[in-house]
Amino acid sequence: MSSLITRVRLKQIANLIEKGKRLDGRGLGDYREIKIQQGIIEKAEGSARVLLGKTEVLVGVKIETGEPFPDTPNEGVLTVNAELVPLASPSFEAGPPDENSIELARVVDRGIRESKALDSEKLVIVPGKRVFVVFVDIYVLNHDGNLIDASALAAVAALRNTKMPNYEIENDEVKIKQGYTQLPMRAYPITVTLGKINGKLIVDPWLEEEEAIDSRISLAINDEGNICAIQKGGVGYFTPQQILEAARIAKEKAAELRKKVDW
Amino acid sequence: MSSLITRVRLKQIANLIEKGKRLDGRGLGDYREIKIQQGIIEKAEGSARVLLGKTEVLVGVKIETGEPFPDTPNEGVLTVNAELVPLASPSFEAGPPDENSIELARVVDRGIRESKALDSEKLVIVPGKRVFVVFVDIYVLNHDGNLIDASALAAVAALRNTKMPNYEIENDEVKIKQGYTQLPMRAYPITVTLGKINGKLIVDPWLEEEEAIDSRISLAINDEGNICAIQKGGVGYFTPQQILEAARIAKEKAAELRKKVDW
Amino acid sequence: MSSLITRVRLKQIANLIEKGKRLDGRGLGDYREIKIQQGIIEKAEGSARVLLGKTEVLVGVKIETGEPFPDTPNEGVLTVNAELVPLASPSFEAGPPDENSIELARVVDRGIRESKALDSEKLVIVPGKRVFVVFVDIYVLNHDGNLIDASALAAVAALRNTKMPNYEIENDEVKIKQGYTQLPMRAYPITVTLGKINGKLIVDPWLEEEEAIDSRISLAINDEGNICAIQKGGVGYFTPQQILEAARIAKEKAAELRKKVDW
Amino acid sequence: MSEKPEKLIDKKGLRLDGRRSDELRPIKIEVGVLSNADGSAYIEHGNNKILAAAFGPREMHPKHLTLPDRMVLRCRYHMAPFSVQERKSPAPSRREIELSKVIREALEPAVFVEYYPRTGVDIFIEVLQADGGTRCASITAAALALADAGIPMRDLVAACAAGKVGDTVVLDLMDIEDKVGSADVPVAIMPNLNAVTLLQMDGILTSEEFEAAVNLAIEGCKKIYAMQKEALKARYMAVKQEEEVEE
Amino acid sequence: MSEKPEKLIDKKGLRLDGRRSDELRPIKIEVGVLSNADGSAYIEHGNNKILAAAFGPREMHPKHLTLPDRMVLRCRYHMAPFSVQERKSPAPSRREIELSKVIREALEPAVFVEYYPRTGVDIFIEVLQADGGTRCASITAAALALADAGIPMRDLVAACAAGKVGDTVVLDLMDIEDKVGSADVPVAIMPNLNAVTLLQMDGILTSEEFEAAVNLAIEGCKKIYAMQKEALKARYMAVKQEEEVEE
Amino acid sequence: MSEKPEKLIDKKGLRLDGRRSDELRPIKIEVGVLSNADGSAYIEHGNNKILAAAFGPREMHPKHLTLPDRMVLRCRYHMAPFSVQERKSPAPSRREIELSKVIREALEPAVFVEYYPRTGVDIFIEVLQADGGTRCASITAAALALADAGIPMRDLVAACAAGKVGDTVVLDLMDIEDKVGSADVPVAIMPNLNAVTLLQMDGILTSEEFEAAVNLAIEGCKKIYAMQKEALKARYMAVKQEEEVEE
Repeated sequence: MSSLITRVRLKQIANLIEKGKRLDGRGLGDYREIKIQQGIIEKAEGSARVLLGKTEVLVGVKIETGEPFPDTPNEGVLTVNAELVPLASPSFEAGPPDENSIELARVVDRGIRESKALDSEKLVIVPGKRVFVVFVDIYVLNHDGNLIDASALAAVAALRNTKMPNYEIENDEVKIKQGYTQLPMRAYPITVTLGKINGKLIVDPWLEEEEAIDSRISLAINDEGNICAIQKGGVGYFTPQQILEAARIAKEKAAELRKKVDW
Repeated sequence: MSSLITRVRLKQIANLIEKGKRLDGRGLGDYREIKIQQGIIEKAEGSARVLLGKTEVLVGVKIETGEPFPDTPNEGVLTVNAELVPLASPSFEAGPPDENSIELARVVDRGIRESKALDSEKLVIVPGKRVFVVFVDIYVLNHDGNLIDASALAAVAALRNTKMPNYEIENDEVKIKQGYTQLPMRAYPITVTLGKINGKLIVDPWLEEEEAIDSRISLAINDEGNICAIQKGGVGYFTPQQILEAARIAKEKAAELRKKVDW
Repeated sequence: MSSLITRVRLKQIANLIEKGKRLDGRGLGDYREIKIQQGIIEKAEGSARVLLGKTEVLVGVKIETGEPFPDTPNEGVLTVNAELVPLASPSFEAGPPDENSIELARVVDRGIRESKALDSEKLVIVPGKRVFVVFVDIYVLNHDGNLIDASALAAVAALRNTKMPNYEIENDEVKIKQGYTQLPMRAYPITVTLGKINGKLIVDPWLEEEEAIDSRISLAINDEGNICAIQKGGVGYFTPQQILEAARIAKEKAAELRKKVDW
Repeated sequence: MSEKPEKLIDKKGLRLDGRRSDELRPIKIEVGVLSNADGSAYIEHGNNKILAAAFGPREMHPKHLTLPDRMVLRCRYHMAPFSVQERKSPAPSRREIELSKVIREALEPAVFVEYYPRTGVDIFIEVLQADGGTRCASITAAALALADAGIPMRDLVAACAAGKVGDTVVLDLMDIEDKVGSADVPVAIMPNLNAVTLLQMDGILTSEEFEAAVNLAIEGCKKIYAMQKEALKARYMAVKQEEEVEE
Repeated sequence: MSEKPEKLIDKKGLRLDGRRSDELRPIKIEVGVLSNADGSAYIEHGNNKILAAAFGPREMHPKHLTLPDRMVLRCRYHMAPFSVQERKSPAPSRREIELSKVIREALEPAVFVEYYPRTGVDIFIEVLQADGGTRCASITAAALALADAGIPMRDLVAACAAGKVGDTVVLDLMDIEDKVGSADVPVAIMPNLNAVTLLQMDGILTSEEFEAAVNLAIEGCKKIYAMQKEALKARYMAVKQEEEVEE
Repeated sequence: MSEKPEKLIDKKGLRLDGRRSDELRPIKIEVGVLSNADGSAYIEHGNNKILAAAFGPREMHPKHLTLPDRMVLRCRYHMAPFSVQERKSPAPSRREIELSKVIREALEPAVFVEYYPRTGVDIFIEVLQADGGTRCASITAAALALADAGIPMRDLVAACAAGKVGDTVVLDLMDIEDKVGSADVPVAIMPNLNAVTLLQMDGILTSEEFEAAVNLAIEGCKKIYAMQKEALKARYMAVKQEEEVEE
């Protein structure tokens, strides 16, 4: 994969970072510019498009009714799926989800689920029989690095934007009525990903940096600044000190983003 | 794919057609010999075998009961599937349906569906709950060109030959009774395919001609001579004039075939 | 596959067998050492591990409730599946079941089914509606030859070890109660596999012998010494005399094993 | 869930969204919207929202599909799960597989495939929101993605449907007209070559109605063609400006 | 849906279709029925209707399956969706995968695989209508398809089942006898070599019954073998005639 | 089916199985248990029963995945259908695919991948019985399988989770604690290198709790590391003995 030219480039990226600098002028702890647009897919119950630098993710939320899981009869169902659509990168291939898209979906899912973002008991129509099923579909449209943070942000923004159909129960059957109510939410987790290069931690690695880092760590932070999900990735390692440092930075950055994003 | 020898052959085919002739002696507007046998698969509710020259297609119809689609609670279900079974041609491979077999099935399906050939309201057992499901399975046994026309003909012939089981409803359950009634049909569309070589239109291209043509157009014509489905195929184009000409020929040929076939 | 060195080895195996000897010192009619352990997977309703020489097979039985097949409304359901897990042999690949694992599962299934080992009418909860489904999962952990006999033995040993949950029916719903009863069994078939090399029959071929034999025959023998299932395999043949001889040996060996195994 | 309206065309001859019978829906096209693709375009055609991208000419995988005398064109038409009323499974449906084929066959006549033998070009189309006529809008966008990628072409391909609603032949059916109407005729053309590269039909039409529909669709395609050229020009100007800034 | 009959064998020892216990169903065989296959055969065995075709020896795909010292034989046994009472999904079932394997292993002993190293032969079997005993009829037809393709063979392979119905060992079980009967023993042989290449069994048989069934099945195979040779001869004559006409 | 217990930790600070908060479950490890694998290990960690095997370094299939400058590590984490309460389909679930990835990424930092370019090593993990913490026990076993296969390694990898049950940070959650507890933090380390190679977290923890959990998990890993070395030694002694007997 990594050709000779790329190796030179990777070296350059690493050298700069050792000096506390980055190729695109950012400081080690800086995010790229973030833009969020909500409600752009009118046919979906909720949607949001996030631009994180050139990384572009569209999330659509569809709501259907279905059966609850047998072990949680009094909760609605949340399903998160991610598609690395091939127009987003020459490295993405059409076909069933691979380990990267599955990991992406599951990491975003955990951030939402573990922070108890959805008030899933309010999604029950008939306990044990009929509940709302919330499909969160992550659609990566342009891959320029740090898909996890962009997708997590777009997913929460889309959920905030989601409307549930009104309904009434008539003769044991669910009838959809006119009008909508807001999807009941209790938390808005923000996920912060850090990469490690030569022992240095950088926030929000972009595509070329992702090839240079030996490992990454993603932390979902809830509204109170607590950690609600972590995923280490990549074929390198962190020292315990680096992990605690990453947790500290993530908490700080999440608070910062929380103020900045207007959703 | 196309070897040197084949190129000479393709050239020969094209040259002949420019002179209004074809390699097998047919005129540009002539079909190959057509034979139809009905009812040859006794275990199926309906069946027909069509020989179009050496092209051989067997269609079997099975009838089961099932649920209607939610958006058409008062209609039976029609399902058309095509298998390009590997014994029919060295170019067919075992495995799940590819784009060619899916296109074939969908073009035949559209001819039947859009002409409203099946009186699908008569296939309802309990409105919204239980209907007859009509499976039309196209089985290509020998591929010598123009699979669309042969398959469409075999499908309609098989449906004409199809018997529905009698039933009665007892305690909300469907009970199959002795005896059969004819599948209710209202129309008998006939599909005519034309190929284009060097600007000339030919009817019913056979295998070698199919390699020589740059595009084809298939038109399903109903009993009144109206068009009820069209599919252009191939990597070439038609002028608007050629399309109207093709429509004119298809109408004429469909009427001719309609008289000829004895189903 | 078969390298030059292997050919020498195969020759050696064949030569020895012609003299009535085997590479590992066994006589032509001898089984390798057999060890059976039952109940080692506590979470499964039944389980057994069989060591046949170095061949190791683990069978787990899970019991769930489900619908009966429409044509046997008064019988429980038996499902046998085999996984040739890739850690058992470099020749096994991860992925969906191939023809070898499907054949293995179906041969074991037939031995159980045709001997009527399960009293499947006692697995009915509500006739036509709800029955116990018995999943027998064969897990090959180390492949040193004769997977059929080891798997068949492990499957029957696991079924003998299986406990069904108690239940009661309350308002038309099945409620699982405290406690268990033994899975109802009526027969304990034993399968004996023979290989043929240069016209000689050998019992329980191990891995290297399996490469040397040109065909194998597996016979399931019930408690009365009758044959209840047969499968010939491999790209060679048997004379009718060899088949009857194999049947005679299988009957004898099954009786011998039946005394030896302590299940 | 959407209810069947009583009348698709009112007394004044206007349609549900106020269009005349020969009027296109509003169309917005942007070229060069994706940074990783060799070429790309985004189209809003009515409420359809569609992205198209082209990659290539490039080495093909798997290699045995390569052709010695020409480029191989591949195409995937795909709908986002949230693009339609009921969530669509992301696995390709039979409809998507058929449309991928006819769209490829609508574009290929425009491409000089013999210029780059032993290479492949992949066209990826993602329908983000669907509202009737997605195959036509996809072709319109994909042709621009190919041009944006610098693939040598005979002409652009512009696509638009005509159809029959009630007794009237109308241009550019939206979803509800497509579902309730009595015929739909999607058409793609290379305007400069007078060449129809896509033609399908559903429904029942007399020969006369069919002729009228084809002619109306072709007129629509020509209007879209003008917009395609505008969009390409805008892209060209933007790239030029960028380059001048960089210099 | 088919109801269980009271008795499969009447007082006179005749079966539901009037056959004696050692009688075959009517069999019709035709060789060389498909123009695109290298060899082909069609069999009607009772109500079974089966097509078999052979392609090869030819280059194999994927290439890494090629063997340096022999031909690779592949076999696909497949049932048409409409061949059985309940429509069968066209995706291969576990039963079809197992039968493809045992049929291949029944045919391979007859083929001189060492004559054409690095090549492959594909056998495709399509069951158009099934009525009990499809694996045997498939082998009978596939052996002829191989011969028709000119694949060098030690002998033909003929196949037929015997079984037990009530207390009687009978030849060539039809569907209802297979389902209600107490044992089924499908057998394939190369008659000239006294070689059994397929043997399976379902049901319960004593050693004596098993021996009787095997012997009865072998007798049946031999009768079918004679029909195979007739069919090959008819094909040979037809080809010869055709050639003479062409000259 | 398992009911939610009232209290996971009693007044004395003991857990349902009598463990203290910083106590591991009983662990049994055996190395070299499979004759066909290049390396293998079996672990019982509480009621988890897991087999791991390593094959390689060996030629890779398919070949195009080979890398010119390093070995490729592949890993499959798989659960037996009977390993959990409800029978699990043998097809890999999304959870199994994710775990295969994180386990591979937990092991790879320990392997000198540059020693054997153009080769592959496959790690196969089979969970025979699951009781919470299977990913950690899998890593512990798989690291030993790699070592047993003679793959050159920087260090072993030992893995263990900590978490929060009620208000207490505890070591090595079993199934019921994992399900009812409020957080789970699986960790893998290379003890000699002070390197964390796996870190995940579910649930909610303050920064302080997180730090405590990470530290506790690392202590657990170190204890497991000692057991790994014992097991390797036992294996080494057994092999040596075997060789002496053979001589």
